[in-house]
Amino acid sequence: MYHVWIPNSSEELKKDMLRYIGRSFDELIEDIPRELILRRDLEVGFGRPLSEYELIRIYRSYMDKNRKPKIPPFMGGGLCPTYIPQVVRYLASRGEFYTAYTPYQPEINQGILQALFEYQSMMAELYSIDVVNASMYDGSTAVAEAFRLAMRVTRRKAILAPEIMNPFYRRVAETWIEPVGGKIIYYRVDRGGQPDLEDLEDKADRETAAIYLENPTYLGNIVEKPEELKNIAGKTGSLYIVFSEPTSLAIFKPPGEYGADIIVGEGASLGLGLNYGGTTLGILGVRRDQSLIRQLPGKLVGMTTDLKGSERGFTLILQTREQHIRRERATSNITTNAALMAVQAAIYISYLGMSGLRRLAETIARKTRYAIDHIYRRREYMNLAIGARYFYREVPIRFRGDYGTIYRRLVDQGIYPGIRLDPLLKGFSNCGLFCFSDVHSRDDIDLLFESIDKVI
Amino acid sequence: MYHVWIPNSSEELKKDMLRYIGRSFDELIEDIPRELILRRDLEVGFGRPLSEYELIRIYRSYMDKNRKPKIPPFMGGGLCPTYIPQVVRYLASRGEFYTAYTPYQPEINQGILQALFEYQSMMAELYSIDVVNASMYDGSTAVAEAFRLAMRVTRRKAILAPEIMNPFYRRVAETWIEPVGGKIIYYRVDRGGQPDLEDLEDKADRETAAIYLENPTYLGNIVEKPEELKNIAGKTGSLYIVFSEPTSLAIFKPPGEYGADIIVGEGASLGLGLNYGGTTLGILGVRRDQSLIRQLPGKLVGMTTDLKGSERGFTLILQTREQHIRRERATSNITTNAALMAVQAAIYISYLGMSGLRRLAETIARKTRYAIDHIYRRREYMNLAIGARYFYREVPIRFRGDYGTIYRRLVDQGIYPGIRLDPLLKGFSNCGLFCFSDVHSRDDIDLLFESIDKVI
Amino acid sequence: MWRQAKWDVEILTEIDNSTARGSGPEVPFTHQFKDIELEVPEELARKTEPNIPSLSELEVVRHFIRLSQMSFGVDAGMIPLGSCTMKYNPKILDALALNSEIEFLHPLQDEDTVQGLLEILYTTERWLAEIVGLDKCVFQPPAGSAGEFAGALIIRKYHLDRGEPRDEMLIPDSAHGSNFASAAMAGFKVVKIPTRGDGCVDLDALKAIASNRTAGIMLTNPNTLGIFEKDILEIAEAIHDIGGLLYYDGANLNGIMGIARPGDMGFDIVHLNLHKTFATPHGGGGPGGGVLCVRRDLIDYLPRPILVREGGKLRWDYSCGKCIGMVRAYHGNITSALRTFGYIAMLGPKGLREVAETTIINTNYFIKRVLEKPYYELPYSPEKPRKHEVVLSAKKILNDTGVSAEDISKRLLDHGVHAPTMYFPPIVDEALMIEFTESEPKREIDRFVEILHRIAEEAYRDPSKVKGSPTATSVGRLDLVKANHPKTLAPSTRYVRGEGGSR
Amino acid sequence: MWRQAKWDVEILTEIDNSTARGSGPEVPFTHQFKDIELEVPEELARKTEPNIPSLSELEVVRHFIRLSQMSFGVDAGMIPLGSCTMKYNPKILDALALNSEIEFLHPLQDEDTVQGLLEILYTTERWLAEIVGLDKCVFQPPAGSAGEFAGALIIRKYHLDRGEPRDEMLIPDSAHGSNFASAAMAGFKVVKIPTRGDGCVDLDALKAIASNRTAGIMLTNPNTLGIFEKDILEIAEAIHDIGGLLYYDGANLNGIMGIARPGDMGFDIVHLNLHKTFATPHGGGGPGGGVLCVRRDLIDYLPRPILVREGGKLRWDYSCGKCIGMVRAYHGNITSALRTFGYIAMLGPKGLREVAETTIINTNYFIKRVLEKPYYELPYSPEKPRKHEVVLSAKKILNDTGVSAEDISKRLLDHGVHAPTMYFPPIVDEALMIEFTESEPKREIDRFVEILHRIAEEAYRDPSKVKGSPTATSVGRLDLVKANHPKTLAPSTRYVRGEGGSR
Ligand SMILES: Cc1ncc(COP(=O)(O)O)c(C=O)c1O
Ligand SMILES: Cc1ncc(COP(=O)(O)O)c(C=O)c1O
Repeated sequence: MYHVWIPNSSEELKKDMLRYIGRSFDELIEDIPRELILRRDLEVGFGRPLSEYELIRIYRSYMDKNRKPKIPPFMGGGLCPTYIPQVVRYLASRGEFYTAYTPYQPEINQGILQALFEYQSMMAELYSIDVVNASMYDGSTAVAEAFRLAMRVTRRKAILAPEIMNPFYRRVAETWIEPVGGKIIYYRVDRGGQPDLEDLEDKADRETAAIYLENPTYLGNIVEKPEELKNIAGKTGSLYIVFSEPTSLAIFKPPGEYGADIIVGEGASLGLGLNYGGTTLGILGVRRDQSLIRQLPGKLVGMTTDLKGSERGFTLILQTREQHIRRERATSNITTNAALMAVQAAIYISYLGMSGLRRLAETIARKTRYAIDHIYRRREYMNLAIGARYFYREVPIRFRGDYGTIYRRLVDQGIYPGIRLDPLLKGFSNCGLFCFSDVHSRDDIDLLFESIDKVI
Repeated sequence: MYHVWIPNSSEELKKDMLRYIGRSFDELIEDIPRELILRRDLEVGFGRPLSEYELIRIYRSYMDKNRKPKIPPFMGGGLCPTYIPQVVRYLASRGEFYTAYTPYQPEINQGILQALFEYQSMMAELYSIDVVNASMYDGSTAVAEAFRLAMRVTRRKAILAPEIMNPFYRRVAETWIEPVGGKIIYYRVDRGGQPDLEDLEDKADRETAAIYLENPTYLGNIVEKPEELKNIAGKTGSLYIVFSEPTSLAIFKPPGEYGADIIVGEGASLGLGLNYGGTTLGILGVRRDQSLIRQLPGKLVGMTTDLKGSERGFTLILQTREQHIRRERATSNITTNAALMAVQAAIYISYLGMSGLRRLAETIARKTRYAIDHIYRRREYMNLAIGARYFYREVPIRFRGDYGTIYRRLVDQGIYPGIRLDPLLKGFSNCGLFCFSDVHSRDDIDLLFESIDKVI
Repeated sequence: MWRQAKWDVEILTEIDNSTARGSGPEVPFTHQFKDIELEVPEELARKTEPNIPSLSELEVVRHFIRLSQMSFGVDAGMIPLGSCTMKYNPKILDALALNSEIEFLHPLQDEDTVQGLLEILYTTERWLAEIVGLDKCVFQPPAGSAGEFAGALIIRKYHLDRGEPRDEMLIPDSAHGSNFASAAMAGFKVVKIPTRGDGCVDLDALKAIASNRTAGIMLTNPNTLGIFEKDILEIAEAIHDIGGLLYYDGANLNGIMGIARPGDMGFDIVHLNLHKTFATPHGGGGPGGGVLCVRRDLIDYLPRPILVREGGKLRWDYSCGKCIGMVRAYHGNITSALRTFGYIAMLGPKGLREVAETTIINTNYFIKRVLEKPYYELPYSPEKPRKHEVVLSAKKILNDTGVSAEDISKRLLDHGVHAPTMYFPPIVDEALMIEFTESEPKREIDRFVEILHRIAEEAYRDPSKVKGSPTATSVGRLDLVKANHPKTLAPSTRYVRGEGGSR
Repeated sequence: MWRQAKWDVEILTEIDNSTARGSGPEVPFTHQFKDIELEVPEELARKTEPNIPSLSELEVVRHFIRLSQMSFGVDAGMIPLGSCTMKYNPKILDALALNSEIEFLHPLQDEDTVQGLLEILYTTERWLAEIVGLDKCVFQPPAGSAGEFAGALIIRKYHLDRGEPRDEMLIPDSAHGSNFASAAMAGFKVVKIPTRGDGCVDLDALKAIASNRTAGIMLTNPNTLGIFEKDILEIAEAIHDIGGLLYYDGANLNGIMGIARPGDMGFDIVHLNLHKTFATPHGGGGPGGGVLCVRRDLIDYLPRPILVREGGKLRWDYSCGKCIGMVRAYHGNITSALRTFGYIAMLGPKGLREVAETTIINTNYFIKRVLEKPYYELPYSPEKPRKHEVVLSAKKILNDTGVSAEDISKRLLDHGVHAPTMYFPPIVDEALMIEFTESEPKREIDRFVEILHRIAEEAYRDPSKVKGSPTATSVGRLDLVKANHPKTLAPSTRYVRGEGGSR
């Protein structure tokens, strides 16, 4: 059966090639046990090859069953809707980038390598840390790998993490470290969303591989004294891992400046879009410390020269850490990563530039403040679920009434409010986690709260 | 005011540059009479620069006021809805193509030049003619230029054209040739949609610059004896100009095979889309005849070698025909043309390949037949407006009732039927010109006729 | 060190069909109509098999990706082609212009179903009228030249309707070729007006030439030398006094947008090139978008249909009392109009003026820098500030070294920048016409100056090197004699195979 | 003659901010919130200024367009990397995966609002289950390796739940590195199984090694030599007999899709790489898409959430009784899943089988042709047909000329084709692992053979030329020692500037 995606599939050409080979097709598969050969067509697709246009019509007939909100969703939890600038889309869709493989042959892929190096360098700038790898799958697996990295470097098994840790990351990290004996111990967070330092001191000991902090926290508030966690880690010889939303670092103090040994992040906000949670970018970096660097998982691009020393070039480095060389002793099994998302994030950051990033972060911070004012004006039936002073992008709201009902009524009106914290975090019943990002206008935010007023 | 599209617009940079120049900005415009200097902001846009996302939301708020049909429109008249394959879109959006200028420096633009040469060569194959230029604006202006070309070559002023000539083309051609003394004389077309040869013989004389034929005609029927027009033209020393829908030539006899001296076409069906009539491609070509070639308007790409004769290359040729060299004695004023559409058409044709084009044309011919069967089954209240034997893609239907009413009712139901011939062509009251193209499924066509049944 | 990609790419119509034995992609719904008879009688059927191969999708992709890498657009590097206004084409505008929503809109669709689109077109038209200082615009002309032609037709019809047909069109000798050609196409006799030593239209000559045969004048301002026609008000008066009309070639609007308006200068008719000033991409030659704007009393002459608002709804008015007819089918290049909408909206009033301001600063910054070394000359009042562009002369280099403006242009290619417009306007010897627009960063202009200087020095040191250029492009200098000679002319593979030949 | 483009491209974080004094694009709605106080107290504010320039949009475009021209994807030329399945990525699938509709979908959005999307995901999942012959799939794993890890966790949990924890995972010595690493990450001790002279798993060795400590085996079939494990049914029996589970590394499914199914072979757990067999692009390293499929009795172990149909509606089931947990947040790489939907739909059942059939023909056609000249060798039963790929050895060339598999690979680049996978699998000396997939036209395979032969001949004639390659790429062979040496290590510009350094 000829198909335009399969150049040699015309019957004549196949016959020619088989004639040259000197065997029939059946002979080419005669080593497959007869009883395994499928004697029927697979029951897949629509029974016949489709044309592009037919596919598009079918796709539309499915997708039209989705319901579209009237205004951009306010759902948070680490992933928020964002706008992808058209240049980002345009440049990331260059065939030479997106149809390339991992640049194992550096000479023919200097472009991708430089772009990844620039991603690494810009992330290093943003987080104020020296080494950032060329991407992990997403924030959750980056966190899990950060935990495993800390365990390898310290040869210890325990991670101290905040009780309000991102609940999805928590489940992923548990899944990832449990088989190798790791465990997470959760430290308390006070009503102001700040780590309970006493509890942390209590729990930290010589078994502690690392202290983990999310800043801004999962609930959106800024941790006010993050350097104190570094002190505690210092005392027990533990590492300090900090997860931060990258855009927040344009205005807030970056982890590298308050002592993080390992930094982690999720890059989706850097022009990647939500894609139902699918197209993500795990950011992972370490201090300039050879043992940390040697234990870093994932690909790393470095600058070098050609053999003559006359021209600059880029190549993958320290590959001996990786699975294809080190096998079961590799720092990780990661092979395919999220390179294109790293390139895309690099494009996004360079498009916004530092001034644009700062303006973005400032506007988001202002919107967050604006939303909080809305909340304050509705003290009778809603309040901040944690009494923190500073929030960025996300805000947890506790409702007097049943949030499930409010939530559903809003969705029915085409307004998608904050995610329900109820099943996710203990102690947050009737709470929603709301996100205010670049895509929300003042009218959108006003409409959200006015709609809440109406359904309550 | 800094804008990200204007690199040097930061106040500091402008100051630096002005300092270097040694003049203030006002001094740079001091030769503009003071009274002409605009002392206020233009009243345009939305008062301030917009972000991309704000623009998109505004754009959507406008476009959401359009009404979308339930199924693809059946509107014809030379432009029909078609599907643009994704590869076409993808390749035509390569920045190196679409942000290039006319390849006046051939050495740095071999890619575009080869693509245009391939367009010319593939069109030459399709129309069976030797020389096709690198594009005109659209079918209508290509026809007008063909008329002007014939007038220059023959030094005669009259064009014989069918009375059912595309009414838009007719108006455009009249506008274009009238100032230089040209006039169009319309010959009769019989009830079967065939040129009235007697009338033609009567009208053709030594004043006739060219006989013009559309095949398929504007009403979609195939002309059965197109070579007879060549004979008549031959007798009076006139040229023979044939306009054809390019896809039809995959299965029907091409103009070059029945004697056309000049061929014309509209390339919109070659993967360009409708775009409200905006993105078109005028196809214009001539026989291998030096006087025709020397009088051809528009850009032409030719093959050559480098100066050493060692490598193949492509360049614009015969530029002395053009306005930038020949000025008021140029063959045309055309400067900017439709090069990207020519490249896009070349991509489309090479993607379909000759087999795909043939299958496309065959399927369209079958759909046309299928629609005609629908019409035949409704003899009580509709019929073919011309009694031709063979139609391709377009079919004129004459209704018993008032087509205006039928039309409006269908539009209200989200079904866009054939265009109303009434105001466009004399003698076709209560007629609609329906198009059946690649995008229409059997269900779509059935639904169209069933919907007509209901509203009638 | 720049170097262009180079690929061996077969010509599609020369691919041996026997090695590409595909049969193309699925065609939608083909299977649903298999049972319907195909009626193509023998005598009407195509007999010859065109040389169009059936390739796989991947082969098509590679073919054109490779060709694209051997092409050069603004996205890749500077294209300082004077008069062409090769500015950056913002990507966001693609999103407005290229989408499946627009693609399926038929030009004769019921106006009720496209009110949103029409609102955008109408709004954009209003904005453009404000920018040029006139009253009504149409998008119908497919490009600038077609706008000129339509404008010339209006001038012709205007005089005819007043019962005094006039047959002369005045055009400065520095004008763009299309002005002459358009006037001729509209039936005018072209009368050239000389340029004065200061680079402006010779006002005295103009007054001497203008007569009651003068239908009007076609001008661009700033002119092709980049110089503002400072006597424009006098020119307008002179032409209007003898009953003529003023046509403005909008190709150079980029130099004054938001600063001065053609309408205020006395122009009656203006065309704009959306693919110049309003950032629609040039597409390797086109399509662009033309717009024609007129003073209130000429609206009746505009080509039809025009967009009108009636009872809150927009509709196309086809009624053609005095109108010149139709210059192309339908409503113009709609995608350009949509891009223009976005372009203006994103820049806003201040941004539009910034375009002109930065353009002017760029030009004059360049002039100062390039003249720092004694190679290139600036004819016509070198002290006068230029606006959107500047025309240098390489005459001195040619005289001293034998290296021509063309050689210099070719050598520029070796540095990964496109050459300027050469040998235009014809009133400048060895002309290099340079336009940066607002899009080129200072760093790039600096680099361009350095390259120009380096090439000049090279011309004195080693002229054969410059004459042997380019070498970094995918092919070396081409044989244009062979390309144009009747014996070796090769405009298609079919032509090369021999007349009527086909496998 | 091929030549890659070459541009001098500054490193973004080294651009002098003073020459790029922009301030970025407009940020949406900024003006609407200007009046709201910005609360970033001094002690929480960022102090250092990152070296991230603020460029104009055009500069960003040019930067990355130029970098792209110095990159190499399947769209530009052949990438016969064995094991990587670098097939054509159909452009139509971009239209499904990348659009503003998908972009705005939040993973925790109410299921009622995404029924259409969920229908597509569910349908695709069913199709994949049918293709592999198992019962239920999840898209959660972000790539193949993560699928292996999840699969290994299932095996671990399965034995734990049965009260007999097992700690050994059997893996053939020819297996992909990620298999070993994944097993180790899941807490297993890896036990290697040798490959027999015929290129298959040594069944006797396997039987000898397998014990009640054996949790399972991770296999790919066809294996990394491109050879079908003909004893697969016996292997399955042996492993199942001792209570172990069989894990299928789906990276090589392209060689048998539609012809034979892992589930029918006895595999209990399968991962698929959507970026291999199902044409999701590799993106220069990722993202891809992983899928994990299991037999009915292992469904409870799958990572959560899984997609279930209930009362006509689809919803995510988060309930985790026996489940292994979550291997990444949310539902997997949705864009890959959408592409897979389109890929399968466009090919249909016959097309999917055609993929495997053409792949196999391509491989064996190549083998016959390349072995026509006596340079390269085919270790392990050269007479046996290969499936999706083939591993050649350049040992003879190395011994005779000193030219290594790496040298040959570099020289291939000079012809505008990407090199094969080198030095893998480790059981082949001087391995060149070649996979064409179904996408490469015969003409390209022919050309590849010719180039391989030409390079071999060159190695005998002029080895230094091969060793001095590549020269047609944008940069020559790189200094990897310098790149990896602690003293010259340069993983970021900040690192190079010195710790904590910042302007
Ligand atoms: C000064 C001038 N006038 C007129 C034109 C013709 O415009 P268009 O190319 O849009 O037909 C051009 C551009 O080519 C030009 O530069
Ligand atoms: C045989 C084999 N197994 C596993 C993998 C790992 O898959 P992924 O890259 O999707 O993590 C690969 C590909 O890299 C492979 O070739």
